[in-house]
Amino acid sequence: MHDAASGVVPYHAHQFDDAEQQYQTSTLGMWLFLGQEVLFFGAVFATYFYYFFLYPDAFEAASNHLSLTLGAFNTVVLIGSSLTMVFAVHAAQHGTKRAQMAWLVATMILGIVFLCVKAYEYTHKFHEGLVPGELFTYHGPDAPQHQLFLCLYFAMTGLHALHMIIGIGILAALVLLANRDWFNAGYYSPVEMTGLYWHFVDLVWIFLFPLLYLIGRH
Amino acid sequence: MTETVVHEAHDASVNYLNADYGVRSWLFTKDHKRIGLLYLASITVFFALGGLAALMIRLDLLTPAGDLVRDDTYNKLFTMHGVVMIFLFLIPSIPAVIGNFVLPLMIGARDLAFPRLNLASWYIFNIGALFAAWALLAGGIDTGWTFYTPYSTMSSNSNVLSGAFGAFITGFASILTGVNFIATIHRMRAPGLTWNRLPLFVWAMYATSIIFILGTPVIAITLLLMMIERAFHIGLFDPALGGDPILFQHLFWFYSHPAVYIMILPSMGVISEIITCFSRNRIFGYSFIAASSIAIALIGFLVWGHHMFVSGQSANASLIFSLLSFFVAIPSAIKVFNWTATLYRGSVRLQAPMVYALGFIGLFTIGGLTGLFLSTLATDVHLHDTYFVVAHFHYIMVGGALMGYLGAIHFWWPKMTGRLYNETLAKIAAIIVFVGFNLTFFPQFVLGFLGMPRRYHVYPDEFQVLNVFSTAGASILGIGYLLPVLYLIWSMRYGPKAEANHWGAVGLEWQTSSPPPTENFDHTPVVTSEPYDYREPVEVKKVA
Amino acid sequence: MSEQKDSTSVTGEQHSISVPTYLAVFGALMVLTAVTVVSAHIDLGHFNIVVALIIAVTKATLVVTYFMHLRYGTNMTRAVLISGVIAVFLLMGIAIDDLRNRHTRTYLPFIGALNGVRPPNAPLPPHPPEE
Amino acid sequence: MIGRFSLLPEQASTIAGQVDALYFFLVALSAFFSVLIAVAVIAFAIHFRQSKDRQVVPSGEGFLALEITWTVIPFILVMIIFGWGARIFVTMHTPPDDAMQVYVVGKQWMWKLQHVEGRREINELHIPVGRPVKLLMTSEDVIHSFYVPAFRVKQDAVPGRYTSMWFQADKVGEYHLFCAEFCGTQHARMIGRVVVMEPAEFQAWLSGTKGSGGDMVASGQALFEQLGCQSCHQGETGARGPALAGLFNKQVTLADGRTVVADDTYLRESILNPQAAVVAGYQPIMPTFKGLVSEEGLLELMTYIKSLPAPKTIPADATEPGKTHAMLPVHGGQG
Repeated sequence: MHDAASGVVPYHAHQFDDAEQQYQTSTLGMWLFLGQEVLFFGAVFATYFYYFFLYPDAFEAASNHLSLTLGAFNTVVLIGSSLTMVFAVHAAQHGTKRAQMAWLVATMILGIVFLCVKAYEYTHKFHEGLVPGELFTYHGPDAPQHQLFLCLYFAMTGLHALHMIIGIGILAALVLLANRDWFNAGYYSPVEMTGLYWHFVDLVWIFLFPLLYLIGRH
Repeated sequence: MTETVVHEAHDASVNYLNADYGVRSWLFTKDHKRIGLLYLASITVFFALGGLAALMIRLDLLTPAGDLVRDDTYNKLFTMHGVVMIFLFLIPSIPAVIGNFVLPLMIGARDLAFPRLNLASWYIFNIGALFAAWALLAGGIDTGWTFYTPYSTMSSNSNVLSGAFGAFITGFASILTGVNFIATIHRMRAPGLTWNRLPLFVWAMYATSIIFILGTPVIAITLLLMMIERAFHIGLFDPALGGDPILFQHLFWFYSHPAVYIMILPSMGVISEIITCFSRNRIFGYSFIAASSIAIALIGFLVWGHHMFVSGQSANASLIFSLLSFFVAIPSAIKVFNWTATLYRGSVRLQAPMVYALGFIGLFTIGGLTGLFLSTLATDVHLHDTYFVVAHFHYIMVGGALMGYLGAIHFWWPKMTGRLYNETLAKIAAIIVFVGFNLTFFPQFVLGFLGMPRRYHVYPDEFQVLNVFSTAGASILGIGYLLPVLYLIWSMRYGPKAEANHWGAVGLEWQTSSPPPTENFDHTPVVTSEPYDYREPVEVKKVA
Repeated sequence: MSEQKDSTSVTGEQHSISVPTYLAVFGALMVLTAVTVVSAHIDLGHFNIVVALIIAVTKATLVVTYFMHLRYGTNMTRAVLISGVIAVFLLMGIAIDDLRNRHTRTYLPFIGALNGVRPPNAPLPPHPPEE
Repeated sequence: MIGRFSLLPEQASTIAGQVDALYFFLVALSAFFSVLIAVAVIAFAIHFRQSKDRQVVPSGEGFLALEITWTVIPFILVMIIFGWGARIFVTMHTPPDDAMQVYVVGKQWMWKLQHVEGRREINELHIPVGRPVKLLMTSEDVIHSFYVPAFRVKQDAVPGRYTSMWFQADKVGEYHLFCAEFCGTQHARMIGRVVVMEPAEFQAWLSGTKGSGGDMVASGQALFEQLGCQSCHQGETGARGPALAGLFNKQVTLADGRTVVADDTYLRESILNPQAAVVAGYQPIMPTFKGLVSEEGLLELMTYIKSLPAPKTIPADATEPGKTHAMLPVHGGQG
């Protein structure tokens, strides 16, 4: 086994024959879960495209309710957090405990910054009376379609934010485990799996940003 | 034949049942066999709840005026029957009970890939099921299991939110089971067990898990959007605010049609196992049956529109969906022909599992062929939303999936509990179920062609005669389902002990003791021959 | 299908991606974000969303191949992702095609011809002579 | 007939015979294959039952030729069935041009029907035998489904848009009308009768006691004036709104360059959501009438608009903006 040289005996559960099989199986299991998440967000994107096809102009007009700068800033923050996550996984394999914890905490901080910006946008919508439902006070042209767009906006970014919160929770757990020297070259799959999940959440935002923020700018 | 001879287990008396005692050992078990039994207990409770609702409906339909219950109570009854039977019984039945128990044994693994995830799936299932059951019992839901908008979001004042939330949660239990099965089948097969030596039940579980992974999230989102629409009146599906109720139907049926394949594919896998064992014959057309399982799972995602031919969907889409629906009928036909051909020049023993299997073939054939009526455009316009549709999907789900499930329970019972049930009583129960089923649902085909719409609490007088036949059949069917519960529970305590390979079957799961040790095998078996190789009769090795 | 139990294939470490590659990918993602924001301000009519989606797909493939190590993953993991994406396209494609044809009663040509029916979205006959 | 037990439903429309022919072909096919499989299973089970002395030699893996035959034969059969079913479906979806128009509005737990000549009915539809009838349907609340088993026709009435269906009764009598899509507590009580009468008898019934209002065109014109539509749509040059005479089923070019056919849905959308499709050459100033006009009022307005005869001197494309054409506000003639 490759890690015999580094003197680290890889841990593997009783149902696996060796750590190699455990790593392969957990990677496949994570990708299956992400395949299901593709459909989970895919169904909401399908609803979005269905109504975008039905009301293209109304949706483009409604997209101007959202602030482009905050959206762009959030995109940069999230791609940054993907980078720090990649370094965290790298550190889990090769790096020291301190490096692992540093990169994990950096990822969490960027994630929290993203959520704060999101929270600010949501409260801004409340004040402007743009929250779909009874509080919707926008009475311009195509008001129902604007409400539909904003409902889809809240549904999609809400689901995405929920996934972010779960991700940050898992990262916090990893920081504690890293503190107890769990991860080394022989056993780092929890960090790698969380990395896959985090990159997927970033992937969803990469599609959300143009569809929600950029369609009305021309 | 497997090379390794099953020799003296280190201590034959210790198996997964008596390895550990106490409630904690069951509620926090990570053993796939125990989780299978936990699922068996949960879904049997819900089967009873759904069955009770069915009997109430049939009793109420005895008279054209529907004197047993009021209108809205009847609507709540058929919704309870639908939601409980589909989400809480049929979808988890074979994958979660038989699949959890038998799949690792069949591929020579010590457990599923992610045991903790498997236990989490049981807990998530129970939380969601309790939510749904509470919603159904405390006031009920009156939208039907399809939750069509705008009725479910605008004008129904029943517990739609909590019921839909319950169904939403149980969806994640299916997803976790799907992830577990695919990862296990891909990565944890015994040495020598290549893809074309996999038992056909494992192929069926693989196909079902594909649908679990790709289909279930879409129903989760559909129910979520419906709940948001109902809570905030935002106009997602509300036509007055620019929404489109037909989009809800698209999203709903994108999952719900593959879901009917989730219910029938596992039974097909079970039937392949039972037919080969009880006719002591190699399966006829192994690769065709395996390939048609995967084909059904994949083509199943293309055909959802045949539920919407008269819903205002464009005629062009209806034509496309009708054409594709015929493609999905072909693999099912191939399977039925291959099963029948497996009996040829075999040595057929008509024991209880085989009675269920032959009953399955008969009823599933009728169910499949009546499906052609509903994918043909012209006849579906007349037959849609009538009792013809009710009879069709009961022939598939009760005649097919449930017969397959009962056959599987009887076939693997000696392996699960190490006990034997009373053979003659089991055969009598199987025949009662077969007769009761036909008397219940065949008259409904005629009712459907006559034009009696489904979900009707009161109906014109000329339909009464056939409804009385149907109710009579339902009571026989009810008795038929009670019998197995009785004699199987009886056999747990008093049944004679079963040997390791009671039926003389060839699968890997029969190479270990009954009930198997917690680690399943003393050491991982090596597979050398192709599946269902019944060349020389397997002399049953005595274990301890 | 992937081989039975590929004890031969190495885990991800042997192919662990070097830090400079990660930084390069990060840089590319930043550039593409800027490009998509700029291109959104150019009025291309209905092509704006197409361009935005193309850029988003390229960013997504970058993240998936490098950050998520799919480049060195097994075929099965790629198959899972691709089948998920295909299923989403299936749902969107047929639902929107249904929406597009809802008011125009177009028929598959060979069916319409069988029946001598004029496909209604064919051009209307010239103005009928006054009765 | 209603109330008499029989195992076969009435055939009372031109399409019923064709649908039943296909239905019985499918019944025969299913019976054949079911019996074939059942007999094969029982015969094999008995003939090859387990007997102590016989040494079991399992059969081969499976014969490719046999597998191909029982794949190709079902495939050909189902393709035949598909073509046959699709052909009838297409005829079901193509109403003849001379069909008699009836408007149907589904409302929670009753059917409101209205003939163009003005007679209104609840849960009852009187139609002449031998004449095609075209229904234009919508719903005021949830999805309902207009289902007449004897005519073998069914179509959902979806709120927020129009769906249509047609049939031609060819047997006098009374037939069941059901609601087939679950719509709430009294879904089972939302039923009624379709009464097919001789043409003469039908005319007598139609012109008998006048329904609640005059004929639809007259009440449509009254609503047209009451809502002040003619202030913009009086058809003169320089009018603020496009001319409506002879507009129905004509190509209309919109402000954003798209051309659409001015069918029922276009008229309804233009009244309820005018900003969605503004005609080229006009300003989007038309207010929405959503909430001001009931479903029946909408149908009356549309009947009135459809009844405005196209003026004589119209060149090929009447809606070319800026085209001047003389148009006398003709009093609503027979639609």
